[in-house]
Amino acid sequence: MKLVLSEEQRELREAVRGFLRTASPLPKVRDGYDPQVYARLNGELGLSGLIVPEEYGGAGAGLSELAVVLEETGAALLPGPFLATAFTALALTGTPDKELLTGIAEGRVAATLDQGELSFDGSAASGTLPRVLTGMEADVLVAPAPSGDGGDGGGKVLLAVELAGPGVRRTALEPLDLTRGLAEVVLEGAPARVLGPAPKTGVGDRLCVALAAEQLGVMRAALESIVAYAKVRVAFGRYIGSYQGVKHKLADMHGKLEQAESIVRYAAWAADESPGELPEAAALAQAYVGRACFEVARDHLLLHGGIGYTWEHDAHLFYKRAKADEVLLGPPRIHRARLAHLLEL
Amino acid sequence: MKLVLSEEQRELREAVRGFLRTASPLPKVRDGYDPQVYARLNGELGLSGLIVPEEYGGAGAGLSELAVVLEETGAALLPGPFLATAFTALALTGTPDKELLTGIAEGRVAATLDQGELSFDGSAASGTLPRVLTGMEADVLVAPAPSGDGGDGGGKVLLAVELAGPGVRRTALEPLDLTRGLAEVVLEGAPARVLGPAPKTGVGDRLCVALAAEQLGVMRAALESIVAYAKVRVAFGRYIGSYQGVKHKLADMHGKLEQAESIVRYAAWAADESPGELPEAAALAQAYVGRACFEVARDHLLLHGGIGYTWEHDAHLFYKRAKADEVLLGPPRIHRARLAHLLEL
Amino acid sequence: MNLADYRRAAGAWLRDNAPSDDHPEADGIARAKDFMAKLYDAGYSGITWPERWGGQGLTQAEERAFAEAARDYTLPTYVFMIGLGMTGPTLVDRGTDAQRERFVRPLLRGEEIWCQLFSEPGAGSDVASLQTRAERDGDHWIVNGQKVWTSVAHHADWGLLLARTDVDVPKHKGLTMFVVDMHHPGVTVRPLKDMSGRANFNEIFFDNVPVPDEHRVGEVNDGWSVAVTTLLHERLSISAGVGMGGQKDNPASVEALRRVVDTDDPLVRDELVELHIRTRALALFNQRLAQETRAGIFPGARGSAAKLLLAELTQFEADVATRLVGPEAMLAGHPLARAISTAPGMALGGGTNEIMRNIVGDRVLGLPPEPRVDKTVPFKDLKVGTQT
Amino acid sequence: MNLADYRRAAGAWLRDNAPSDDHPEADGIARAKDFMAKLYDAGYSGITWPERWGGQGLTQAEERAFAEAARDYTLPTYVFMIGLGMTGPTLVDRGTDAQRERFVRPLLRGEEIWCQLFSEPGAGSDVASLQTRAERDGDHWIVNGQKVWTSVAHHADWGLLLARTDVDVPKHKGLTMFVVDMHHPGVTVRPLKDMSGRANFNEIFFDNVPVPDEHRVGEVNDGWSVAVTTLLHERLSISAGVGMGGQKDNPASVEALRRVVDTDDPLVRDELVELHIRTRALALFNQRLAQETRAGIFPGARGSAAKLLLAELTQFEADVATRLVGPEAMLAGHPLARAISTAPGMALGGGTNEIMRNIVGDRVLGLPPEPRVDKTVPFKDLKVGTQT
Repeated sequence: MKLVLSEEQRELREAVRGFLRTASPLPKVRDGYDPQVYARLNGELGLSGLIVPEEYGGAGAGLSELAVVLEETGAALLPGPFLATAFTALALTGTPDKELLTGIAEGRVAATLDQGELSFDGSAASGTLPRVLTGMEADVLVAPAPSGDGGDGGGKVLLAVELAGPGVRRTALEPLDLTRGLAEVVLEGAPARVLGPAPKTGVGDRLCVALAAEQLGVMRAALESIVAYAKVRVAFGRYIGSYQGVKHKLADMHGKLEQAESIVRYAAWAADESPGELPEAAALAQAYVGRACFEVARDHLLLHGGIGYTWEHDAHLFYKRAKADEVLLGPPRIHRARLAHLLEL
Repeated sequence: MKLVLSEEQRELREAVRGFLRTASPLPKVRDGYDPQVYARLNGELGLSGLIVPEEYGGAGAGLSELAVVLEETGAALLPGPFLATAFTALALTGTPDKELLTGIAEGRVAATLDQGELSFDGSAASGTLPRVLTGMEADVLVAPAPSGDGGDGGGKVLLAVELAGPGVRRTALEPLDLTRGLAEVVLEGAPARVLGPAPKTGVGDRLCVALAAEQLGVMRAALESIVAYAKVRVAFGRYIGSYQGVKHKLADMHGKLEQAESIVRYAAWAADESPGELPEAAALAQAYVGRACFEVARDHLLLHGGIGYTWEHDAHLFYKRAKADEVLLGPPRIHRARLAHLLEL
Repeated sequence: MNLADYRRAAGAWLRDNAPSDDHPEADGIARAKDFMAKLYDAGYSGITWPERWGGQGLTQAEERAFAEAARDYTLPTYVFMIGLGMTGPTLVDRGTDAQRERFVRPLLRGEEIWCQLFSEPGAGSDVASLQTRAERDGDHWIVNGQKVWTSVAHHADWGLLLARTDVDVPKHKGLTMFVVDMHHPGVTVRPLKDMSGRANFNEIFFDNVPVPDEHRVGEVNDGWSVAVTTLLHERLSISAGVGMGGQKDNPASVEALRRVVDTDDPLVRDELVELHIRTRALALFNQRLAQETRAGIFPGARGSAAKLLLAELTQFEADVATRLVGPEAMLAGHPLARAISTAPGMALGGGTNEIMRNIVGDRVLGLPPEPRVDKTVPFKDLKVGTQT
Repeated sequence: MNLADYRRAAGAWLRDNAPSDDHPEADGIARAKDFMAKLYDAGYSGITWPERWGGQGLTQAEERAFAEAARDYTLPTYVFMIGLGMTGPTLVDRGTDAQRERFVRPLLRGEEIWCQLFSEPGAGSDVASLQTRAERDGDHWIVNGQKVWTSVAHHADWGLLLARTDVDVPKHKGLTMFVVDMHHPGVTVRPLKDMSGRANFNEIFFDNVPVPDEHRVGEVNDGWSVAVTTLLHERLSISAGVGMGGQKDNPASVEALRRVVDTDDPLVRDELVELHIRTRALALFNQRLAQETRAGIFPGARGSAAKLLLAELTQFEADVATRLVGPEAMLAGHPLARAISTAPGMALGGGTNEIMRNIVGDRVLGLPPEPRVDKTVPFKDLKVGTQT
């Protein structure tokens, strides 16, 4: 088991952190998705190809490396389709589609993955997906459809649909989380391509781990923000961080962060090196980190006092991202139920 | 709805509190049950007959008054069969047995109620009851048995068994809660008397409310103890109660106490005046007060520091009583499940 | 008139006069003022206030009777709440007769709207560390500085302003209270959006705004004691309202949630049970406080415990509701998205949870105070606000 | 010898020499001393300690290898733990050569048992406010006072004693460290039962106990800096052990509970899930700290976060377990009754949760310190202990 970053992973983290600090500072995230930043992220840092296998032009890295990157994009509240594209690449682990993966690796294609099932007539797909992650920003949608090979085996295939193509109607939604878009996507006979059979297991677990890595970044940045504020804000003649009422809460938040990081490292390692442990590790990651992230973001906002309640302050951006992330893969109880199942309780 | 004590109830409280302060101070409770104190409680204050109907020589008071008394016996961690006898009297609400109620009212009879089912041949009872509340101290055991009228209607009767009589073997157990006894009671053809049909509903609710009143007293006394200590104990040159780390916790404990008292008053009022509300109020009382009582007792012990961990200090007496009370009527989830059922969720 | 008659009469009046909607948009202020004038003329504004200054001189009993009759209505009195709940009572308690004569009746009749100008960006929980200056200039004072968290300031005619008049004494001892004309051109009101995107309060900038000395409330440098009066009234009006609001419009209530979540799932049911328990616990506590008040037992600082518990419940219910409902609540227009976005407000307005815990610890439990470094140092030497 | 060989050799030695039971009753001390002597003679006691004073002069790597080999055994080393983990390292760091020569080897070989005498009834979290006096009398010091929470004192030959030697200076500046002979007749050891009823520690009374000046450790009035060394070693030995203990004997573990509770009830399952989540979260954190240590990243005060989390988990698991099992766990002999009775110990030994939060806040997060009133006042004018 590997819970400590390697030298290379630390370098990757520094590179991404440094890049985002200048290319996507917090004041900028309210402007939403910046395709130029996204292009540079993929171009200069090659992040779009990070987990794409080398044979498709990617770096062939694992979830451990992706987690390092997502922690930074999470900490920066980076808008845009990076997480959705990573989700898509993870979904293609079992059904590697050369065209799509090559496009992703080259940074040409932003993709998004939706679990909503489409209907498919062999060449065109139809259906309504009510909340597609970064659906306006993505170029390609990947979603499951019945395989159509008759039988009630319930086999499914993964389809790819060009979102800018015919038969697609997209409507931007106003999300709670201001820093990442959602869109309603209505397909009415949109040309669709079969990527292969939909993997029966493992994809959901990988999404859980990837999301937990983003949440780890969100909570780390939120904690850093309120710790910094507690060192400069004065009330009743002394720094608020010197009051145990604040200090002890921050110490508890730190404990959550330490445990969350440990779980994320473990789950990413399991995804890469010990697939047998992955399902339990993935459910643990969402069950623990999702909750811890929201609690830390909530307390970081509350401890800011009145200023943290204003629109101008960034605290609510973290708070809302944390809440949106907590339920992104469904109501959090599903992860606890899955744990109960996996533990054979 | 009546959530504030009446003048008479306040006087009752003062009388009981004053009596227990001198007759059963905390250092004495480790010695266990003192029959003399119990006799004076019943004689001087007439508490054994408090809720016994007037026609059987009692005061005919309601659960609101009993709650006031139990809060004080709880705060004093009074050892002995007072709660068990009150439980028994509550169980006889629907099947008033003159002999037993008169004995209780006169303070001659200490009783205990057990939910474990006995077998009964029409004149003698058999069965093993593994943990009878103050089973060594009580004179009479009341417990259910199948009514024996044939049929599988499942009708039950309440039996009364003289615990000092033949066919009874009692073994004192060593309970976690040092301040109240438990006994294993084995009946092998012990003479038993039918008190009447076992009431189908309502008894359990009343026990919930009575126990919650005791728990309210336990948590109030625990909070008072640590608040007093926080005003005299010094660390790092100032009183520990001046540190927010302590003060804020005590404030939260106070909030629990306020809510617990409100619920106890409400549930006792419902038992006396609004039976339709009783089941939900009773389940609420155990679900909230039982938990709050243990949390307050736990934190009161922890905030005492090392001294609170010693055998000599009284903190653990409250902590253990709170834990024993929390599960006295069964694992606490049963009260939550009952609430879910009553709310028709 | 006995109380039952009073209440019946109030009910009848409200039936005839209460407006049917409660959204004072566009022409809302004019309509609110019309209603307030009618309310005053009918004798239902300032029920307990002294007759001499325009009140009715009645008791808490009548006020409660009216409040009970009004519970079925949403009256358009929002913009008058600061005046009625805080600044008006402060003037009645601490103003000069001339000030009471000039301000109280128009306030009660809704002719003039008031705001309260205490908090500053650098002085939140610690109001007394404020930096807005008022400097004497003949028979006037010249005000410069910035205030924040000011509700209804964009509609206000007058503001009750706490300003620093001496920096050479400890912070509590160099403050003075004034009534300031919100229409003066040196006053700039800028709406301040909260995290839910709504502009529910304002920032106010004062640029050489003159205030005549006769608009000073209380003695020079005795403003803190006046402010304590105001804050006491604020706390009373908050705790009076705590938990009294109906749950019927609350999308995070058990009643609302049970209609939209899967109650066949035992874990979902148990979350609703937990929410029910906490809601009932606080509601009963509030009812007990109300019953005690009626019985003459003044809740005092225990109201801060209720306010703290309300803040925690408000946060908890929005949190658990969004967890239960899941992704579909994550759109800005969803009622639960609004609930989770406004939930922190309850913990921040009227004192943070930390301040509430201090109050409960100090005043209810009688715990020793925190050592204070800020009570003796001259203000000009004191660390205040945000220090980088 | 390479590390793998070292570990294999250690494993082989343990297989041959580790005793089969771990309950040092009656003759337990003699047997424990026998084992310790064998352990020392085999080269496995003081693995990283300097060779000059009787150690092996090896590295953390060998020590870890031995610890891993020993994980399968419960060695009878409990009574030596204070000496090996705290007082011994303090003497190696801060003692005179004569003291090292005299005390270290017998300590390592288990010939002499040590205890640590810092805490007092009036000085718990705030150790430096202690009141036990040592007064100079020629080439001796005369000790009077009381210590508490002293593990293994009833078996101890020597104690490391922190005493006050000057009351006219601030509290940290008037302390001196000594080695005291626990067999002197002026030393009274009284067992102190904890809330579970077990006598796991002692109270110690000193009545005119003389200590030769050559048993002074460090300079006169510099005892606090020596104590900091000891406490650092204590914290290291606690955090090294945190979460490393096996769960196999823990009656409140998920594994133990699943066998005795009704896992058909979804609410019971969810409680076990919560316990699993918290247990795994802390176990993984501890494993990460261990990996970091191995990689040369010293955990420092982050170990206090792990200790705090362990205290909370220990309390939580005993609490949830008793709630799940219910009435039948309420007998003193039930493993869960013992678990709930000893759970608070983890939060009190080695620093309360509040002290741990201060350490994490101050040293990990770098938050500003609490203002201190006790650092400058002469000890004789300082409020200490319990003041009624």
